[in-house]
Amino acid sequence: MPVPAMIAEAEAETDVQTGAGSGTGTRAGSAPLKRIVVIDDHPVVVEGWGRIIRARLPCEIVSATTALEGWRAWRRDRPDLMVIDLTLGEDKIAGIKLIRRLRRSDAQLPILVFTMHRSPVLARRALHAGANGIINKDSPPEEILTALSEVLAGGNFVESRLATQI
Amino acid sequence: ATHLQAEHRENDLLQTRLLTLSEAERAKIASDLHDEMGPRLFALNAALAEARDAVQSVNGAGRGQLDEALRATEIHAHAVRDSARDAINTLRPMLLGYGSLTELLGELIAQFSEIAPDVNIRLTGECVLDSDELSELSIYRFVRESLLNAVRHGKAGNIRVSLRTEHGPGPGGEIRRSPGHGSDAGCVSQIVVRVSDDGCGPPTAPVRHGYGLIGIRDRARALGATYVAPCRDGAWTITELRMPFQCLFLP
Amino acid sequence: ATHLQAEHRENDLLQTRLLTLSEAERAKIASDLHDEMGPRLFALNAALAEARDAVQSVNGAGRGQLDEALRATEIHAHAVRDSARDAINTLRPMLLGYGSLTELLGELIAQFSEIAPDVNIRLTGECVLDSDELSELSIYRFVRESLLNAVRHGKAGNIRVSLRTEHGPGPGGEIRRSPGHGSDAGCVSQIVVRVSDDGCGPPTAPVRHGYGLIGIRDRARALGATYVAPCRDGAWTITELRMPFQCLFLP
Ligand SMILES: Nc1ncnc2c1ncn2[C@@H]1O[C@H](COP(=O)(O)OP(=O)(O)OP(=O)(O)O)[C@@H](O)[C@H]1O
Ligand SMILES: Nc1ncnc2c1ncn2[C@@H]1O[C@H](COP(=O)(O)OP(=O)(O)OP(=O)(O)O)[C@@H](O)[C@H]1O
Ligand SMILES: [K+]
Ligand SMILES: [Mg+2]
Ligand SMILES: [Mg+2]
Ligand SMILES: [Mg+2]
Repeated sequence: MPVPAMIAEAEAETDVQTGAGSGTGTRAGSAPLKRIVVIDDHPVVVEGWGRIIRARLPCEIVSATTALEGWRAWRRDRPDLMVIDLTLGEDKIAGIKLIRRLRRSDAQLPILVFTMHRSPVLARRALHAGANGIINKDSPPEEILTALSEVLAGGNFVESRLATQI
Repeated sequence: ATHLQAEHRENDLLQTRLLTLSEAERAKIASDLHDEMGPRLFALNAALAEARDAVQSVNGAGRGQLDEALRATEIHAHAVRDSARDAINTLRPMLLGYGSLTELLGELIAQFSEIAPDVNIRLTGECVLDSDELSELSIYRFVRESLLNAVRHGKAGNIRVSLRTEHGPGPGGEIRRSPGHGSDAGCVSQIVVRVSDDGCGPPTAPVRHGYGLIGIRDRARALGATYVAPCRDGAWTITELRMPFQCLFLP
Repeated sequence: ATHLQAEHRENDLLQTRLLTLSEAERAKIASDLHDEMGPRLFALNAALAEARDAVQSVNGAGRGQLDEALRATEIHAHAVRDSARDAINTLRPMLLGYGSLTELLGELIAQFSEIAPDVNIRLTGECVLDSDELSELSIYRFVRESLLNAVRHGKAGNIRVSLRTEHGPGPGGEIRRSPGHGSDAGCVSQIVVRVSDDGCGPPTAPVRHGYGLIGIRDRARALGATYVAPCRDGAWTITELRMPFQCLFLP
């Protein structure tokens, strides 16, 4: 990454709230609060996750909008799961690079790819880089929640269409 | 003669740039749509799902109408998604620049097979050398138009797409600069892409040239490629594109 | 010389066709988007309006959440509509072919003013003759890029777009066929479009040619038009496009 871009991202990060501030926290019963980091360059995505998860999963959402912010959020918050967009800004596969880097540091971290792309080639590459699951942004919300729950529980999730094409 | 050569060269470059320009504009629109539509449709569907949940805890005269209206909203949101997808795909394959030509065509065929599941499409051979994006995109558009024609006009049941590399001088022995590659020297290789279908073939009367074939032909000319229009060979209808490129990766 | 002339002519035609091809492809995508997405978005919003009505006649614990979720759904639906509209307009201005060039530019300026309300933009003069769509589209794209540059690079507060028609021989006395017009004879008129802004002007060091200026220049060349890159004239930065056309509607 060129130096000016790193500086721009580092500056942008100071705007990002930490912990539960930027997300939705819900306690259901006495289950421990899970922490999820969502990395996406569009702000409405974290809003959408809040709506889907609210009242169904006891968890806290932390948002990040660049790969660098996401990386720092991982180091700082040690989340139980990371949701990663493939395309972040200009780089169409920034998400794949981030997954590779995260995987090198943390073999156990559950990672779910959340993308608008339907490319089996990119999906295969993301899984190869270490993602545990991949789900499309325009899938039905119930299926998105299923994907999240599976991966959060330590499993894998690949939607059926992709599974046949990979 | 030097003046003439300079003029030729300039014309070649202008044509390449015109194509590059239009592809870059399309790419920009595609990625704007992609970056905005995906997140928005997700957020929309999530809000809709939440509304459906909340409806479980309300009652009253409007309840039936509300259920129905929410269901309709969902159906329309899906249709909006599908047409956004079509537009994005037509504007530019998202994999371009991030996958090999073989992968690019593989995905095109997979997409096509989803739409036309009764047609058997096979991709054979491969292209091991990296080509520039404009050439890859032109090959992609050639294959897509040819698949479409084979199904729409030929009513083909089987289609084969073959990909191979040939080394040696270009068509007519001329050497052409690949856009973005600085050197004029070196041998010229060609990517040869052939689409064969077992359909009924083009009409024997002179073919009404539609938009598709003219577009392929013009694109080919602008890039110094050779295009062979669909013609009959036994039970098969064959069309071919030969795209030159500098063999920068060969000894 | 005849061979050379034929070659020139063929090159001119190829370039025009490349532009026509790319614009036609864009127009096709735009109208697919418009025809597919338009009715769907309308239906989606209608269903949402119905849901909002029905909510008035329900009550219960979920009511507050329901209101909020429906409001959010509506906001996202509007954003989807806006991004579809942007894409359609960039692909092809809706008014093209249905309004005069003056109206077309008027609408562009109105759209632009919505995005940049602090910038004062004025359109003066008009073009009374009908031009072909490709020329109009090229003028439209020239003005759009120039407005964008004036705001982005010049930080202009005032921009003037002027439109006028000049009669007489084309640049260098050459006569050029407008695409789609059969005749070679007749006088050549030109549409002269000038964009002036009161911004800081281009840097004195040789300008880094971005994509915008190169695109305008190439489009202009392919259509036999003349393009003058932004240059300083007193307190104004001026750029100009001269687009030739056959004066078919003149005596
Ligand atoms: N694989 C094929 N099998 C049979 N006929 C073909 C095939 N490819 C092309 N043709 C014939 O060539 C004609 C011209 O094709 P072209 O793609 O240029 O236009 P089109 O498909 O008719 O229209 P458009 O592509 O503009 O939608 C077709 O109408 C058809 O008659
Ligand atoms: N009206 C203007 N005022 C000041 N500078 C200008 C103006 N128009 C063009 N320029 C200068 O010319 C350069 C090239 O413009 P061009 O439109 O080709 O590229 P760009 O706007 O930088 O990038 P792109 O258009 O590809 O997004 C600009 O970077 C700017 O320095
Ligand atoms: K994405
Ligand atoms: Mg993104
Ligand atoms: Mg066709
Ligand atoms: Mg510009």
